[in-house]
Amino acid sequence: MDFSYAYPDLFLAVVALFVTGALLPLLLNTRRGAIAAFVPAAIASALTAALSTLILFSGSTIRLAPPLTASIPSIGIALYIDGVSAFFMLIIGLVATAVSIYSLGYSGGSEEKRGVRSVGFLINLFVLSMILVVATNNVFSFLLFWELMSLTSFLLVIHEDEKPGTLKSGITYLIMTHIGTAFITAAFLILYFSTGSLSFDAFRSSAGQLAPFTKDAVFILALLGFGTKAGLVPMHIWLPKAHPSAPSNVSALMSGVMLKVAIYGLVRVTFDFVVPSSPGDAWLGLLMVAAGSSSALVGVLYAAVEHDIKRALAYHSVENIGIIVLGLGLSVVFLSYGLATLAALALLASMYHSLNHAVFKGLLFMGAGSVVLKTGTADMNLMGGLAKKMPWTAMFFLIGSIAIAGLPPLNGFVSEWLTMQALLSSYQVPNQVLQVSIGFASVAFALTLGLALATFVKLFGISFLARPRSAGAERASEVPRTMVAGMAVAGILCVVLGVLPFVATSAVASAFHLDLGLITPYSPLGPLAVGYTASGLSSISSLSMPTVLILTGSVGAAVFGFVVLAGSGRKPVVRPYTTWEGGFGPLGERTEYTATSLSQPIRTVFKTFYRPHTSIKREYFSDSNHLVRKSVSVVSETREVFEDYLYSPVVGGTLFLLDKVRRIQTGKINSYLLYMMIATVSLLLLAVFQF
Amino acid sequence: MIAYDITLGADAVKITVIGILQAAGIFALAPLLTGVMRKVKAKRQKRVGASVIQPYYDLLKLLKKDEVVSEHASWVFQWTPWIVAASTMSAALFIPIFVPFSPVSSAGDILVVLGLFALARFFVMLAGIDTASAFGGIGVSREMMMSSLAEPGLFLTVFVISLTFGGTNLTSLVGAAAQSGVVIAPSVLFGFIAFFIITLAETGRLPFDNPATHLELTMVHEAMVLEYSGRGLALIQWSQSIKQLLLLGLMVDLFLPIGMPASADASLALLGFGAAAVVVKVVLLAVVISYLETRVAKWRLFRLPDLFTMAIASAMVGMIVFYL
Amino acid sequence: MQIPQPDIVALSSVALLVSTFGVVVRRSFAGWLSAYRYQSIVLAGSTGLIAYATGVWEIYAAAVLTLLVKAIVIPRLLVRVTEGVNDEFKIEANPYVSIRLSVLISALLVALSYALVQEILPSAGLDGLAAAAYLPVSLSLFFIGLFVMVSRRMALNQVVGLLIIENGLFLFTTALTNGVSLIIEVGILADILVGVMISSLLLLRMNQTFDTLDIGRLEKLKDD
Amino acid sequence: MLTIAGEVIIPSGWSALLLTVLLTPAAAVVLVTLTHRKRIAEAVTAVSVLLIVFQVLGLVAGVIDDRQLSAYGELLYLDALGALILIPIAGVGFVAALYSVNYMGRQYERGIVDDRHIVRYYQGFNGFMLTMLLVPLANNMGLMWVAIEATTLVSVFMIMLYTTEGAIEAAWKYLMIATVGLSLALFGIVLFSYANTSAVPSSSGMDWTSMVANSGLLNSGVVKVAFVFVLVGLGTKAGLAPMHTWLPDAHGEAPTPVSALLSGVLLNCAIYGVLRFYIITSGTVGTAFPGELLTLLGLLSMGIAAASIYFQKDMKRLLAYSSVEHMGIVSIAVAFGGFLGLFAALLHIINHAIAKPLMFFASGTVSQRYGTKTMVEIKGIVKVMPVTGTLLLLGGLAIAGMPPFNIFLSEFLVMTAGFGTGQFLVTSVMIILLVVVFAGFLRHLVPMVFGNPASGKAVPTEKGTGTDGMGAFAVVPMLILAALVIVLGFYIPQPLQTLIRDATQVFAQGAASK
Repeated sequence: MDFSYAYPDLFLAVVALFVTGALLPLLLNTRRGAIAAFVPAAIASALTAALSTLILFSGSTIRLAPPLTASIPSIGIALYIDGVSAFFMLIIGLVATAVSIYSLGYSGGSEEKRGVRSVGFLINLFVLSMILVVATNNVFSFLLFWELMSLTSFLLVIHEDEKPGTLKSGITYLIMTHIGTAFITAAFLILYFSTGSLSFDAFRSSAGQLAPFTKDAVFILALLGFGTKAGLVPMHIWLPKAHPSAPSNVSALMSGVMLKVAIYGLVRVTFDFVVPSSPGDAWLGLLMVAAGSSSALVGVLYAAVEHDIKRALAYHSVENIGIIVLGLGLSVVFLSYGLATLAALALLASMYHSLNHAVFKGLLFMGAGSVVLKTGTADMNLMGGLAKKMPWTAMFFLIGSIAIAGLPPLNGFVSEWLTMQALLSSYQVPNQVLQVSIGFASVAFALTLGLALATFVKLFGISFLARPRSAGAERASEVPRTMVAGMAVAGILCVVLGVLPFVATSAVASAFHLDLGLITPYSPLGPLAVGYTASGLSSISSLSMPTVLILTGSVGAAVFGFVVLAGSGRKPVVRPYTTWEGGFGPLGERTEYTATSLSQPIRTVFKTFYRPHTSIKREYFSDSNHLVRKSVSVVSETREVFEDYLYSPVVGGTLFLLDKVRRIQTGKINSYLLYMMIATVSLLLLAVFQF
Repeated sequence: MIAYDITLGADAVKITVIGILQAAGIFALAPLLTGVMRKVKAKRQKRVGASVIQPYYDLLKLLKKDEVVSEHASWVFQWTPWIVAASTMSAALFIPIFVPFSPVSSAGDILVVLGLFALARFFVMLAGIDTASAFGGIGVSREMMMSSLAEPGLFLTVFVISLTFGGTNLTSLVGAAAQSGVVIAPSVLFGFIAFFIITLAETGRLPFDNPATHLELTMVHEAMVLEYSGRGLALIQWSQSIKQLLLLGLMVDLFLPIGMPASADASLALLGFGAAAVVVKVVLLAVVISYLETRVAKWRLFRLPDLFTMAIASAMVGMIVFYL
Repeated sequence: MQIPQPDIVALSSVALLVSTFGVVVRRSFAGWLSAYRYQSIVLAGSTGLIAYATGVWEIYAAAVLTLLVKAIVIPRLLVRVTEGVNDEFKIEANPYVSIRLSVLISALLVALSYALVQEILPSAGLDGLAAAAYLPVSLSLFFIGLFVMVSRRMALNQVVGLLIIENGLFLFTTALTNGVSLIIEVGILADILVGVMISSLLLLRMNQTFDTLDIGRLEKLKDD
Repeated sequence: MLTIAGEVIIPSGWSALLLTVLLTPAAAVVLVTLTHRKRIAEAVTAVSVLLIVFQVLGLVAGVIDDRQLSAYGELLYLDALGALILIPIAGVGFVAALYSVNYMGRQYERGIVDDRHIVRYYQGFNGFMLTMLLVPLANNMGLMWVAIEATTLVSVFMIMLYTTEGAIEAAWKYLMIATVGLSLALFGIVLFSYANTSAVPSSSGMDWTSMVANSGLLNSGVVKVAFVFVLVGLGTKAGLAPMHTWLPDAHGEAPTPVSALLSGVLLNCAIYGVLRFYIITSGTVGTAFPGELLTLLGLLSMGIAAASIYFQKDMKRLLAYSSVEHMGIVSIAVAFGGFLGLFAALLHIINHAIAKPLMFFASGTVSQRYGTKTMVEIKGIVKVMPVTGTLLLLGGLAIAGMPPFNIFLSEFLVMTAGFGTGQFLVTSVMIILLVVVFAGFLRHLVPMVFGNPASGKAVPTEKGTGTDGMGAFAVVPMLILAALVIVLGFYIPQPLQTLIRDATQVFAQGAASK
């Protein structure tokens, strides 16, 4: 039964719904304002997810050219939705659904009228623009919606504009993303120069016959441009500033979805326009691998010592984007050596991780949002004990943490398993330099995983477990149902994507038309399998998540049974009692470990990277007697290496130059006239004697 | 298609049975190994020491005892022992120890095993924080550092192993190792060094951690589980010793596979002989380790990274050697 | 058409240059004005000369207009306007460029304009033109006028510089195009007249607001 | 066609409008001068601009119908290029007139100006319109020069409306620099006409039509020199660096509606003049030489503007420098050439003429409410004046080249033309400078628009209402412009496209005769 004739109308319906959601709240008052904004948004997002799924599996495509298009070449809006677009639309749709439901409670809650109106308006436009970005089919409309996305997200970031520092981070964000756009524009226009058209169709059709140099230029510019938006090191500096400043539902969207839109751009350009085909292109892939693994490492290292819960999550976005790009890079390397199956595997890993990261990072930001809303602080050192006060939030945050830490049986593990398999398969690349450097990349990758685990022990443990460290945490209570529901949607997705990998693999496979070799993406219980054949050995490394889960479950049951029997059947009494305090008598909550102290060993081990700067301030009762101290306060902070050593010199130099230039406006009319005289004479001489 | 033949082969029944027996054996013998190591240490320290089956007594006693739970602790603390036990023990299903195959190794490979261990560790750390005690905190913060450094070493070792023996499927890995007999390929050698160091760290042995201490300055793992009592403690200790057995067994099977039959379709006699050989080798290895333990003191926390770096480095060298 | 004694052309152009240098070397407003008046008269004369050479009646009209507007109206106007102005602002006490140096530079500028014209002339086939001799002169009038505006700090001096530029312009126009349509000529002259009026109005305002005509004092508007 | 003794008095058909569109503001000037009343002056001006708008629409329609209109033996002449320039003149004139009612009204209430000033203001306003309308209608380049010079005089007159020190200083600098520049321009024009007459003695020397017709035959040496003179001269009026120095002062000190006219219209008239001679020159020596000069000045303008924008303190000077930047973009686009480049250039002229007045109006309202033009002292506009604040942000983002607004559209076309013609270096430099400008605008704009109003040094006066308490006349003009800014961001109406296409054909005339 084929519905493909209805797809365009469905898509237009989605657009219409978002527009309604944007405009309705402007007409209504607070309470209903939230509903008017986010109910349409939720429906539209769900519809988007459904539609994109249909498109994915029916393998059909949509072409739309809205009437409002100018007749002059290269200007105008053209939409074309193929499998790839649909896959990313699926990501957008899923997360946006969860976030919209969440926002009903979050934005509908305590804020004043203007707040809800503008947030509702902007979020609808934001999601819509992201959907349109992945749907566009020519340069102009791509840039149009791309920047609309940046603009709306920027306005959302600075929404709480009276919080100190918000405007600054917003400005940084918009400027950085604008620089990124400049790179992207350059990349596209170079393609225009060599194809003579601004339509993506033309780019696709002439993908094969690009000159090598053009290929490299386009690729690198695109990597820089989209990397900036995706938060690749060293263009990531805006990300840990912007995401924490934004309202949490927005952070969820930005981190979960917007970064994926950037990944979409990268995928589109890499695999559609500059198709790596010869070993000469392998270094591009290696570039990506390097960028990816370093982003992963840098991101997680900063996250490890962060005590602001939202900034820590933002740094984790840097990390996960790194992992995604690492996968892409591997795929490029394999592709340029003609190892199609491996390339498919790496791409699968990368895309799978994109989907996963969207889901669990959305979930985590929503959880963090609930916590911040209830405790009134984002500083983990002031949290604690929330597992008892907000059990649902705690449970879903735990699910998210397990998922992002890459632990079985949740989705993070599966995609990281695939990434590892791709890394392990790099022995097939017939180039020792590449083999070894990918080996190094895998060290970075493994270190990343280790640190990620540690970080999430800190994130969940410090904020949700033990005793409250502040009055705010003391007073916290569970969030309204809608917010829990929003988190539940994402949480369930985490579990499903983990336990039933075929859900994702089939989507990716049909989106990219992948031939995955041993993996049978569409069979519900079929294992993920990768073959090994070298030096006379041949084997198959395979993973079947359902089996693993069943085994673990049954073993757990068996253990329980055994323990009950061995405990001679009787149910032992469980007596609550104070924690053992070493005989000191009841200890205050100040004696608990905090996020900062917990990460102290890591900070010390990696001090060459953090350049930690610790200052101790002592206060004495009297200046004469320094033996009795009133108080000792220790401030320990880590430095942003990239800002100190990369950005400030460049920016500073530029500004110095500009400052010199502008001085020509001296205020003396005589000098002005002199400029004219010089201009006239020099141009005259130019005209007379040179030409 | 080796991995599939094993499970779907004609003698599926035999294999399944043996597999289950193997798992049961692991669960049963793990405390014994702990007992043996304690005994050896005691002897080295000129003590009589408890009998080698003391751990079994301890476990049974603990299982019968009531639990005291910190009033600050949440459901995470309550669930942790079960999760730890379930994940560690199910990890045992995937690893061939006594026989060169595991019936389910096509469902989960060595990466799954590492994942399950990590899951267990994750919850242990959470439980350590959950009791709001400073000891827990100390343990967790140290464990965070160590585990995050152990991870790359471990993964890189796996990298080397899977390059040399092919893939990450444990059955075929062990099979290949057994097949190759005791060849000392340089890459394998470096892999072994790395794996040995990591195993010491993972099983909480000196110089990383002192399993026998209750002095907060030296505790790592013990500090995290300090608040556990009764069946909770029992489960955690049991899982700990199982993990220890698994790692040692894996090391033996991969790096000194003398006596291990190459594949599943060997005769029962051969399999039995192989199993016996494994037991002997593991015990010997355990003796060596506990002997070493009596020779070294616990290292300062911030000297441990040097050890981990050594592990990573040697694994790297192993990899490069393999490629070049 | 045949050319009358070209030495007249030469003489008149020399006279024009001399008068321009007069503006450069004199320090006082009165001095500039007299130099300017003298220059305008010569200008009118040479315009008449061109008119005679080309026999275009419009140029006679232009000559007459020039005489009226530039030699009589504008100087009168300026004198009238500056009656109220304090004498110290009618004297270029300390220009940005010293008088001596200014003379040298002006000489260089004259050289430059001759060079430029030389560069264009042969290619442009201007040689046949009666008034060709006036082209370098008019250019140098322009440059020197501009230089005066650049180097002096008295508002009045700048106005005079502007007027010299206009003279150069006028000469250039008449010499090069044998009299464009009279409307344009008139329009241009009217523009100049209005321009001078407005600038004198500004001078008054300036005198009231800043009570100075030293534009060295007009440096409030700048970026810092 | 009405004739007396064979002399045409009023030409027929569309061409009649050529005359009437000029007579309308002239009549307005006379009326205002005679009646000498504030209210009447406002009414008369409003009516006259309205009439002008309609007549310009008529003229545009006429041009679209039959390529060009002319009257009095081509003394008045209008082709697509001229018509394109007429549109902003009429449009901006219209909104500026509406805005003036409110703005000058407020100044009046505050006692900054009295009736005499108001009347003088409206005299100037209509005179300004007259002179600017004459520029694109004149076929005789001498006449065009007279018109442009006249615009200078009128606008000087309007800038010195307030007799503050700043106003006097700005007026003086403007007068001196502009006059010198224009005399340069006249040198060039005369040279052109000489080249024309010497090449084709029969030709009517200063008529553009004949110049472009003969452009193939002109002496290249003379034309080059002439073009340099014209470029520097009219470039001065058009605010191309390094002759732009008068511009920030004048725009900064003039009454806000006048600033809007200066930068939204006057600059276009000047650049229009440059284009006319660019066409002739390209006809004679090809596009390479004039193109390089334009690129040079264009990049210079963008660079200097970018620097000054980044460090700017004063709101209106900021906008002035941004005008310099955009004129630079236009000239670069022309230099890129090709259909796309020219299309982009012309479109950009229109877009800039829409977005810049919006900014001036918004900033004028803001500075009236906050009593300062210093940007660091202003905070939280959007809280005090939701409409104005939003529009200011919108306009600022548009000016800075952010989609989905019209400036981005034309800038994108410019870049496309640049890469399309393989001018990678120039285009890249341009893109970099655009980013700098963007950064500069943002760091000024965002803290002004958002934040807590109380935290600023300048505290706003009365609280805002539906129209931010500034009256409909303050908001409506901005809303009109804002609507255009958004719509033109992704859609170019068909008539406009046709007009611009025809205008690019005008450029082809020069190339054709080569």
